[in-house]
Amino acid sequence: MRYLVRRLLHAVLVLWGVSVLSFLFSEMAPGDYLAEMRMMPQISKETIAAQRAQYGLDRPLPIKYARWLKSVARGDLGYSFAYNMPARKLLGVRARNTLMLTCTAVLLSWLFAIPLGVWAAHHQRGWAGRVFGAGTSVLLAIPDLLLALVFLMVAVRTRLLPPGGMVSVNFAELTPLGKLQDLTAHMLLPVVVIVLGTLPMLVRHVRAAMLEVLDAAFIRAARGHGLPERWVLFRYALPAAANPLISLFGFSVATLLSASLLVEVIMSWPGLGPMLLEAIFARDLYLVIGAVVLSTLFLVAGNLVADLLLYAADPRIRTGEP
Amino acid sequence: MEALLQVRDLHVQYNLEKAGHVSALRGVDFEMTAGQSVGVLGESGCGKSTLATTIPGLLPAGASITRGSVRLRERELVGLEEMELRSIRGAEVELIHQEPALALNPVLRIGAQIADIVRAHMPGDRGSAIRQTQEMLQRVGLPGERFFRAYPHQLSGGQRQRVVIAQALVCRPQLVLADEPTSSLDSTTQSEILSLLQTLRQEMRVSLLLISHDPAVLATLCDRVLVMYAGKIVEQGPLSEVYRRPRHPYTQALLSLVASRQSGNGNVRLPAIPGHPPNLSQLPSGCSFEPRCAERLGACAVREPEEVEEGERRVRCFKYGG
Amino acid sequence: MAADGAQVCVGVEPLLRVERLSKSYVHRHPLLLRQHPVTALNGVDLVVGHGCFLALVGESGSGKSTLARCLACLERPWSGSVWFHGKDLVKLGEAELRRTRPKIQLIFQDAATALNPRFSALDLVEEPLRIQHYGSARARRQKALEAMAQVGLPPDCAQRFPHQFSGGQRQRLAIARALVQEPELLVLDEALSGLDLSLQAQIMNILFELRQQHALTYLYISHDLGLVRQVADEVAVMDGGRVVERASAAELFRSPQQPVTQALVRAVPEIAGIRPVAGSW
Amino acid sequence: MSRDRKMWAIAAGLVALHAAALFAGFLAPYDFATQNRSLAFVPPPRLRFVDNAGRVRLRPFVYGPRLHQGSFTEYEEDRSREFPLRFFVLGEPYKIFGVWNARLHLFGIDEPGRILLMGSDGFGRDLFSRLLYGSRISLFAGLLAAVLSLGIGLFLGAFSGFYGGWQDDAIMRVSEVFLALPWVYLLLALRAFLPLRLNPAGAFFLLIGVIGFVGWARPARLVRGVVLSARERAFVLAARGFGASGPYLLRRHALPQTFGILLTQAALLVPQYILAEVTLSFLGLGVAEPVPSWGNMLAELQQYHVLASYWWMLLPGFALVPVFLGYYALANLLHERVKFVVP
Repeated sequence: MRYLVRRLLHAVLVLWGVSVLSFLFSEMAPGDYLAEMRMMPQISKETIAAQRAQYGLDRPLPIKYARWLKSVARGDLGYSFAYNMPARKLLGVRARNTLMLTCTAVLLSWLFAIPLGVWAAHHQRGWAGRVFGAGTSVLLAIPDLLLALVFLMVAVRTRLLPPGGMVSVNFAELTPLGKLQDLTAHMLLPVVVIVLGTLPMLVRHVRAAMLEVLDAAFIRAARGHGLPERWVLFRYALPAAANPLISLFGFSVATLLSASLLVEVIMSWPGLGPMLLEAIFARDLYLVIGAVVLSTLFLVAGNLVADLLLYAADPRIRTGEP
Repeated sequence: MEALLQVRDLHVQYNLEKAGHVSALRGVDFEMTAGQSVGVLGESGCGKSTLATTIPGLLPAGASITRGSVRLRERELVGLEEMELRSIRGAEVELIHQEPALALNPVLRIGAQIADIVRAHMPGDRGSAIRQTQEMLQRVGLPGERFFRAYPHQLSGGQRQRVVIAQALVCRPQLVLADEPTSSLDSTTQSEILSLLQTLRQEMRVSLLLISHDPAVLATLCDRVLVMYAGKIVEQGPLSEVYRRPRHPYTQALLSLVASRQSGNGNVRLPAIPGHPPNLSQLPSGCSFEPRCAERLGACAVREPEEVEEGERRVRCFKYGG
Repeated sequence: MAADGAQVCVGVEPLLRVERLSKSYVHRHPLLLRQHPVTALNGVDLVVGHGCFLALVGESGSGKSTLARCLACLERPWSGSVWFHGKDLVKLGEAELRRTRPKIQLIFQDAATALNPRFSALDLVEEPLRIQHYGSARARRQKALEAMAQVGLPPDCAQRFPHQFSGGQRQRLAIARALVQEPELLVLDEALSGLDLSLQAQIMNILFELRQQHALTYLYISHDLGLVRQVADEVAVMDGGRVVERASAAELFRSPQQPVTQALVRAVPEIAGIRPVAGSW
Repeated sequence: MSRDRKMWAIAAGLVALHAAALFAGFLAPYDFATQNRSLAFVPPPRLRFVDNAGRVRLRPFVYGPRLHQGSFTEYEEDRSREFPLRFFVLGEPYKIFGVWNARLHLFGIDEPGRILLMGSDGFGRDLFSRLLYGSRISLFAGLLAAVLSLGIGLFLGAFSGFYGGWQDDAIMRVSEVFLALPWVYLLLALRAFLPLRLNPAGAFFLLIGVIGFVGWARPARLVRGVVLSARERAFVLAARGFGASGPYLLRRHALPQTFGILLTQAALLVPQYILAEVTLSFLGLGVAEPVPSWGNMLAELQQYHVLASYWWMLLPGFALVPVFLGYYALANLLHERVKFVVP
């Protein structure tokens, strides 16, 4: 258990670090929310100064940071100037939508990556293995930005799938089943793009991990004991490869989150991505920080899940001795 | 005593990517009867490990048997189907590797890694497999539940080697091949493991092929000895006779080295063998030991000597005909 | 060298004197405060005479390697002192320590990791001279080739890289590299245990010749009493971070006192009834 | 060795790509900014060899675009006049490396026709020319950002790996914070705190700074790992035994070990950083109009009508694929070579 407590502590520390980092960067920013207003001649200096005081923008950094922490504790996650409401209301819905996308994408990409990776490792030498390798490297070379645009263009021109957005206009009137179908139809395109964007990298790492384990001495020994190949692959090789694979899980969550931001913007999926972009253009300081910290929360949560899986899968960690 | 293992004119070649073909075994002939313990004496690069991995058909990818036969109880192993070989490995023939630490799967409990072998080769349910495993662990000196449920990283080098021995003997194979089983261990642990091997071998009437570069290790366990040099057996016979009156100059040199070590007359020049070990990719046309031999004759540089048989002893040297 | 090596090691003026040397490692968990120290050296006293071949034996974990690194000034002990030419190496400042390190050279067990794979053989042997700013480039080259010849490495292999040498040759290269700095004490940490018997013998003979020519002193560390019995003048036995027994090689085998020594002696595999053949080597 | 030859072939291919970017002025028929409102959203022309009368022409030619009857967006071929393709023609002036003036272009057609190999955008600008000029921004932003990232990574990684102690902990904690952020979020956050409207040169160097600063954590940890393992290796210990000083050990033994990793990382980071610039410009946070970058050229695709009917606007996106293929292939070969060199 000590290991998990340590990892939890580490996660909280990192989250705190990210929030400090964001505030430090925000302090460096020359312009701020009121920058546009200043340019407009008809607004007097006094009103701008009053606005600054009201939003607390004129206070020194530590105070601003302390007030932000208080609002996080209260659950507001900071205050949005543009929408004039606590950030939580805005970010909550968006975060859920992003999670919907990324969780399905993580699940699907790992569901495909493990069997494909194991198969590729097993057929390493055959022509099928080489063809598969070439396929993944081409797919790897197509950035998810391009993938999203191509798929969207196909959807728009063929009208097979809804061209972006999360729900169709008449979503409210649909039956629960109808709602689900509509939502899935809308989710299909972004999820496929995100999965195709990260799958090749994952498969390649799974294959590499499997290959490394497959020529380990204890696999030769297992074959030397006459164990059936099925056992050697799934009872000896895969569990031993679990450790490197699980530590890869955290990394895959990071790449998926990054890919989802871009796909959300392109396919106008109302997630954290578009919200962050909007906040940036509006220079809505606390909304930007809220979105960034939330994205880190997801990644850190992903890493914690990885640590949990690692603790369960690898006895060397469970029993503490190195 | 009926014959157990017959090896006839065995040739094995490694094809290395750059260095072309290297012949590790260049015509090896020897036999073993049931219950016998044979030692293979040779220095690194003489092909002794290749011999150990060739018999159960566990040659690495780059190696292949180019000629000769290996018969276990009148059954030809060379060219046997992988499925049939698998049924033999673990049940009839077992190979103990050099590095005990690497031969065990780090994420599986010790008990499971032994019970798997029992279930792979013997009828009966899990319960009987576990009983046999615990009984075997008892015999190798690792009694009780603690060791059964332990993981490899929780055991010392000596204990891990005992587990590997338990794995080898649990299905009562007819022949156990041990490739330098104790070279990576402490000297005190080494003598414990060797005596364990000796007692278990006699109790379970298992034939042993023990491979080592140290004549003293073979002396404690083996009835017969094969001396290997540059991929061939240069001398073989009953161990006590060969050690007392070695015939081949290489055997004489090796044994006199050990003898001077045991006499302990302190800091005087050691009877080292001049020259360098043979380079298997560029072997001389004549006898491979000729460049380092103090008693070389004219014929030695021309062609390889044939094996001359006399009673239970054989030697491959022009001093005795051939 | 006297037949009975015993008084050579102690009687004559000692080259190195170790007094109550102790050191323990602390496994520091990054976040957890609980540390469980592992004592490696527990008050070691040892004297190494000039030109003596002292063997230090003990089971793994008895602190032999730690002692070797402390003597070669690669690790600082916690307490105790190491007297060398009237100076206590433990108390020396880093700069002065760097000047005395060449005098005590450590030869590692696995020569493959002790040689930088990107350096050619000549670069490897020349490197210490370059670090110690010894003479001109040509003089350095000459001295390096000389040292390589002394350990039986022909000049034509000067440009080859470590992975192109065999295990035995790599160990010779490591010895040549130590030799080129004209050390006084060579600490060999299991330097021969990985090699075949005939290679061990060849390198041991090289060490004998070097000992005669350069009056070198050896501290050979090993867990293999069989090899040590034949070559060492004296043997010191270590257990639990302390020297528990010391005697000449012959005497130690005749009547081992401490239980750990008895176990080590018993562990040496013997071949009954074998006599050296009057070979002409 | 065949692997080495393959590696040099790929490297040569990449250098050619970058050279094309540098000589964009010569290769591109038109300047990236010249607009022609009457030729908005013109599809790429068909290169023809057979003219109306069925005669085969040696020199390929194109027909000019003409608005379809009654529509303001559909174009068809105006077969009345043929525009043969000419090579090494004098066209709009441009500067080579921003210094020498020149007017020579690789190819072009006679006025008033305009050769729009990849069609034109909303302002009637030639997409092929913009693609070549845009590659200057995208390719070199990626390259320079990678150099910056690797520089910081090498320095911090080597320092914390070799000297350890509290500096090591401090640098590693900070790098963990950087790694805890999904890189696009970190990229946007960093960019958000910097001025939005910038002149092109300012935007270019700001991009390099932001992208380079985002990615230093991973190379730093890799370098630290190599330096740490090198420090423990026996040959470093042995060198200390000859009286070598810390900096000497770092320079002669520890750092050379990192070159392999740095090369592989470079070949992996450059494409990722090119994508970072493209993403930022696509989202409107990178290089702004009228200066072209592969990112902002694709930005127009966010409008529905462009997606629905002007498929050739997507072509600049495909320019990324050969670049990525080249860099990833190079990275694989380098990785294998590194594994091989250090036994």
